[in-house]
Amino acid sequence: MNFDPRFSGRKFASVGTRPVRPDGVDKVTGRARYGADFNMAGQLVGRVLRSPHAHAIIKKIDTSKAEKLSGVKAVITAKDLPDLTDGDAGMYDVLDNCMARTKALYDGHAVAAVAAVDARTARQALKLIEVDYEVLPHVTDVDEAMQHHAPLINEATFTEGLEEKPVKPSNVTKRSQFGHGDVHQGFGHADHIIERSFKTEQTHQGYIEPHACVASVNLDGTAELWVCTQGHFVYRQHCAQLLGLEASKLRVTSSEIGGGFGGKTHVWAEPVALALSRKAGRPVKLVMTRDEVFRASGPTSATSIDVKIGARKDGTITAAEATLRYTSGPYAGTWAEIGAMTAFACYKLDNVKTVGYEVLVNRPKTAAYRAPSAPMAAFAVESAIDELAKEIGIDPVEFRIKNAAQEGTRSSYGPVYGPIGIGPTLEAAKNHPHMKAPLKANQGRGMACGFWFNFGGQTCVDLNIGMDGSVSLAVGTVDVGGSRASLSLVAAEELGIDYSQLKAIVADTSSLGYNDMTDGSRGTFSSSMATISAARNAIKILRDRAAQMWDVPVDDVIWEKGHAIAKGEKYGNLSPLSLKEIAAQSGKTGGPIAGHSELVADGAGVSFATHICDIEVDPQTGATRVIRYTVVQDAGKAVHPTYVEGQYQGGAAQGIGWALNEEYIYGKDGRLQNPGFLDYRIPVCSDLPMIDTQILEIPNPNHPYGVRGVGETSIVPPLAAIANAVSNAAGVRMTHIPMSPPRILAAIEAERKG
Amino acid sequence: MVEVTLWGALGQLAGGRSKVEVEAKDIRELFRKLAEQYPALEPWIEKGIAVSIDGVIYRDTWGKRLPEGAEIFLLPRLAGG
Amino acid sequence: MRYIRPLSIEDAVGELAKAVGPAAILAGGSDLLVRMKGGFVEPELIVDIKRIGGFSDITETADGFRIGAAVPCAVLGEHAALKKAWPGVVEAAKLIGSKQVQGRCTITGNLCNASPAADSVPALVAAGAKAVVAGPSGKRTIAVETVPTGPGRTSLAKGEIIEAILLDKRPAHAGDAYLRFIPRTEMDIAVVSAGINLTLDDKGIIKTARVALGAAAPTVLLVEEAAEALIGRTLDDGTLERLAKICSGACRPIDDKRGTIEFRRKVAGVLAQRVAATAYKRAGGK
Amino acid sequence: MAGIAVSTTINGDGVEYLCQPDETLLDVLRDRLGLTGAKEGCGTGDCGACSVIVDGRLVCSCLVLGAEAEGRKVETIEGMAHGEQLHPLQQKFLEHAALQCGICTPGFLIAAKDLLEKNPSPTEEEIRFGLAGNLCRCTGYDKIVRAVQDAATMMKGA
Repeated sequence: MNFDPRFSGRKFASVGTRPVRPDGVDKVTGRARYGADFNMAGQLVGRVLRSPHAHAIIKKIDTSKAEKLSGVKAVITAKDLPDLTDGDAGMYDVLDNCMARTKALYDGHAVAAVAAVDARTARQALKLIEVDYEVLPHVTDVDEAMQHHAPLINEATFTEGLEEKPVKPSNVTKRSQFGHGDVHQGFGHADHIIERSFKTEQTHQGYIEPHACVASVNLDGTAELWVCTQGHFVYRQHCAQLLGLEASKLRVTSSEIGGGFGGKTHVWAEPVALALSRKAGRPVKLVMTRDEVFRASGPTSATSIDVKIGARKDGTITAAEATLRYTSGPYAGTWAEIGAMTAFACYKLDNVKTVGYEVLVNRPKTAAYRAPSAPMAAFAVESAIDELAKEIGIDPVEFRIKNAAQEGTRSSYGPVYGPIGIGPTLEAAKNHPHMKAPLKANQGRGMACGFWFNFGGQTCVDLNIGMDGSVSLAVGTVDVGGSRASLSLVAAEELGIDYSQLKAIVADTSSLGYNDMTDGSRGTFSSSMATISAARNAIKILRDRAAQMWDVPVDDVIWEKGHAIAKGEKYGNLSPLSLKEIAAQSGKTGGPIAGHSELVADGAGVSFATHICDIEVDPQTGATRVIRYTVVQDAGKAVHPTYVEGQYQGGAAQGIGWALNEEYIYGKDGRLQNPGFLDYRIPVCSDLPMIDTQILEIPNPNHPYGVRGVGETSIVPPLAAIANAVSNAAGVRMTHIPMSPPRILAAIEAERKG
Repeated sequence: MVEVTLWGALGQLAGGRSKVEVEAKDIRELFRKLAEQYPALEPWIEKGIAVSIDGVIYRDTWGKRLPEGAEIFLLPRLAGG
Repeated sequence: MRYIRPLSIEDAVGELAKAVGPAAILAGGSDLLVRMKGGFVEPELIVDIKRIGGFSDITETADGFRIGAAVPCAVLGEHAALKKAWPGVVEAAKLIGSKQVQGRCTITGNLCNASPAADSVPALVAAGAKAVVAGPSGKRTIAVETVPTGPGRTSLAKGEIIEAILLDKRPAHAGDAYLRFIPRTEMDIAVVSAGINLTLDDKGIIKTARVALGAAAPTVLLVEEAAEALIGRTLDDGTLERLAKICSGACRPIDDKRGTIEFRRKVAGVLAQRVAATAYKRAGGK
Repeated sequence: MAGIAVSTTINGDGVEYLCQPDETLLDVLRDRLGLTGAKEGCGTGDCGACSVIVDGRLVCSCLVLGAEAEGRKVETIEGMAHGEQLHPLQQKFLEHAALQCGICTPGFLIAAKDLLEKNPSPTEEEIRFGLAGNLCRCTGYDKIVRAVQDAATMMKGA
């Protein structure tokens, strides 16, 4: 159907207001059902046996004793998940990650699973499974993994993207490169050059809800899966492919999701639960423990990044270069590539070059984490930018404003930008009272910018009008942070009705067409576009029905403020028909009234943010305190401003945790030492100040309301903003994230000693 | 005829060219012709790549027309959180 | 696995003494249940001591305070007289875990868990607290620092239970304090910690001192040399500097996920100075 | 193994159940009694998502054995609203959008209820430290703290 996505600059009645979310009451009364809150009759408890070794050949698995234990209904290994991936290397990696086939590739890698009548029996059964491992040398550090003598994680890995195919295998799966101009020449024109190396440790999305699902495979080849996921349609495809099921016979229902941030974008335990259910002939509930969540799901890349930036005395950047090495776990990824694309995206550069290396290590398979790969690159670049400004003697905000990308700038990753918000966020930051607030002793202020692409993608929406005039909206993008509220606002806006007349739900995979996942900040952008389209389709029908009721030509009927209006003087005596009045007669005028939409939402506008923060450093202990934090970000159009603020604040808080304390700590044995919330230290309430937000609205020309994605960009600047603030507070440049107290104190002591 | 800019890794597969000229009216034709002219690109196109037309990124829209004189960039497909 | 809830100390001791497999004492459960969940312990017998008479009470006696083994740390903070007399002990107890954990955890459990990083232990050691131990062969009273003998190990014999912790009555011009270093503001285990208890004379000269460090060695450290450096002095800069140096030197820490050797050494000294200043002020020193 | 018979009070109602000695109160609430409002985020007392109040004390139900509830009074999120009337904290959490994914919300509400019962006029700092045992990964806590402040004001006025 023809749908014009162009920005129209209309005035809004509903969009931009802040009503209570439709799923709110369920969530404050404990009634909302998350992954682990659902049960099926006769369900078994599934549990997974995981490798205690970072790298080991699985020589033999003996499950016979476990199978004999009373109450055990199924035991599975990789044999029960045969390879049906048909040459799809990416899916094969997903399969191998779900259940190790020949080698355990990280501490926590699944090697077998059981389904039993209760948790205690399942735990006992795991202890009875005998796995014969041949332990291999392992490597967890990104730089060490690139060394020639490093243990090889996959002997068939030959680096892609090199001019000549390498003769020897290595742990580098791919090299990628972006940029334009001639950096060599550019550096020749520079009066000042900063060159630095940075490291960031691996972090986890840290969602509070562990992965959980209930799987039920029937004898007739149909199956059901209840699961917490960011994309139930994608889970359906993956599970169907890995289990050999027909996609349409696998009905996947997305539960309420207790946080994902990218970590619930691909399958982990779901194919295992389905395989257990198939073998046991009963439903199986599989819930990860927190320890399993850390050891075997999630994390983002650990990185090592070199940055070189040169500028003239007047503050014009002449060249910028970065080499980025990102871990992808034991399977190939494209994380360094994304880092290389985003690194210099905020700036207008004549000469820029970025090179990315994807590095295999014995750590869990890297998953997306909110603007994946961008925060680490921004940390390195924005730290160097700050240092360069200082060396030239220009204010860091002015320096960034002078070099900021704008409409028409060729981005460092290639395309030329349309209208963008980096300049405005910088100007807003410059004029923010925060910038002028006084600082006390041992306090420092830092700022940094961030960029994220934002996605669109496949989207399907159903809008049904009940005979009482109430409207149900069924969407297929999982609601991770309030999108049912924003989409209801959009539908109310289009239909011209009150928000309270609508109820939005997330439909299961059998009730709606395919939807991409809620990732890449696409949820509200894409689904609002489909909602607008569905509403407009419904309005066409409403007009037609009104025309029937009046017995006038449909072309004479327009839709305004929730009413059909017969246009023209000859209809002067026809009073407008409300949606409710038209709906009441729908049974007689052609049946139910609905609007449907399926589309690929393209043109997600890129997003920029600038953050300011004040940090106090205790020079005797290296302890830090966040004193004040301000987020300025372009939303295009904030549909539900409160939830937009929430995204800004949440991303900032995650970035603060990453910057200061969160990290995966591996022992010399390659085992994760802190797989719990006690020692994987995400920020607690008393760690943070209020997080101020300023929403800018620079309309996205490719969305009817000007909406851009808002979910991810807010995690990009904090690492650098805090590093710059710490540097200003303590007088030392921090190049290793997280800036934990021992690292800060060591840096201060080193500086003291000279 | 449109001029298409390839990102680093893709350029190497197209014989070291960073820009190639293709006679194509839409994304589908662009992909087909690129695969014909540069067979090494085919597996990448199969895996999925994004096309930037005048700065707007398209991922799955074969039918999107390529306006005369538009700036066309091929980009890797991205993952998000 | 068996769960019992004895009503008398005799029953509890009797059950523990005759237990065949591993047995565990349950007071607040904030360590035991975590270890059970992780599969690190599988007790055959769990003895819940919360309903034993007197175990959940704080009593003020002629000699001082008797804190029952099952008194949650939160309750310590609600006892005005105890808080006034031993603010350092109470603040240490109130630092363990979260509000939720404080509603359950006990200082006796903290002591018996024998973690080098236990928050309340350095404060109790500095305070000269004693533990009343009941066992098959009767009762004995011992200094708290003799309870932990290494990470996760105690000097308690099979069948023995600590029934209460005793704290002395306070003389005039006395004060104690406790500080720990953690990366966050709450919810962490101490990276290193210090508890100090001082009494002063009328002129503000330190008469007695006890200095204890936590997470600085396999068990809590009572640093006698640090106490000697304080006694007979006021808290002038020189004394504080010496205190820090001695405390840093006394540490025998390890590198682990929570901190480095260098960091713990340095910060032990810094904390000792800060704690001494607070304790001194609380004792009326100026 | 024979179960332990437990007789307790949950949200004002007398409840009897059988449980195993190693079952936590959280397991009992969720798996035996169908009260899934308390969530298991960690099982080790580090996240507060399973917070309940036992005899007036805020605790993590994952660190309490089911058997220990004998003769106690347990309050869970399911008992927070009275009939159709939401508790002021529930109302303010909705108005301030103090939840995004909502998984931590029941625990925060219970902890905030306990906090305001003990300290009806907390400062921002007291709220932050009072709620430090509850992890939220979505909101950055800003809107949660504001909702609690607003609820405190509302409750004082009532």
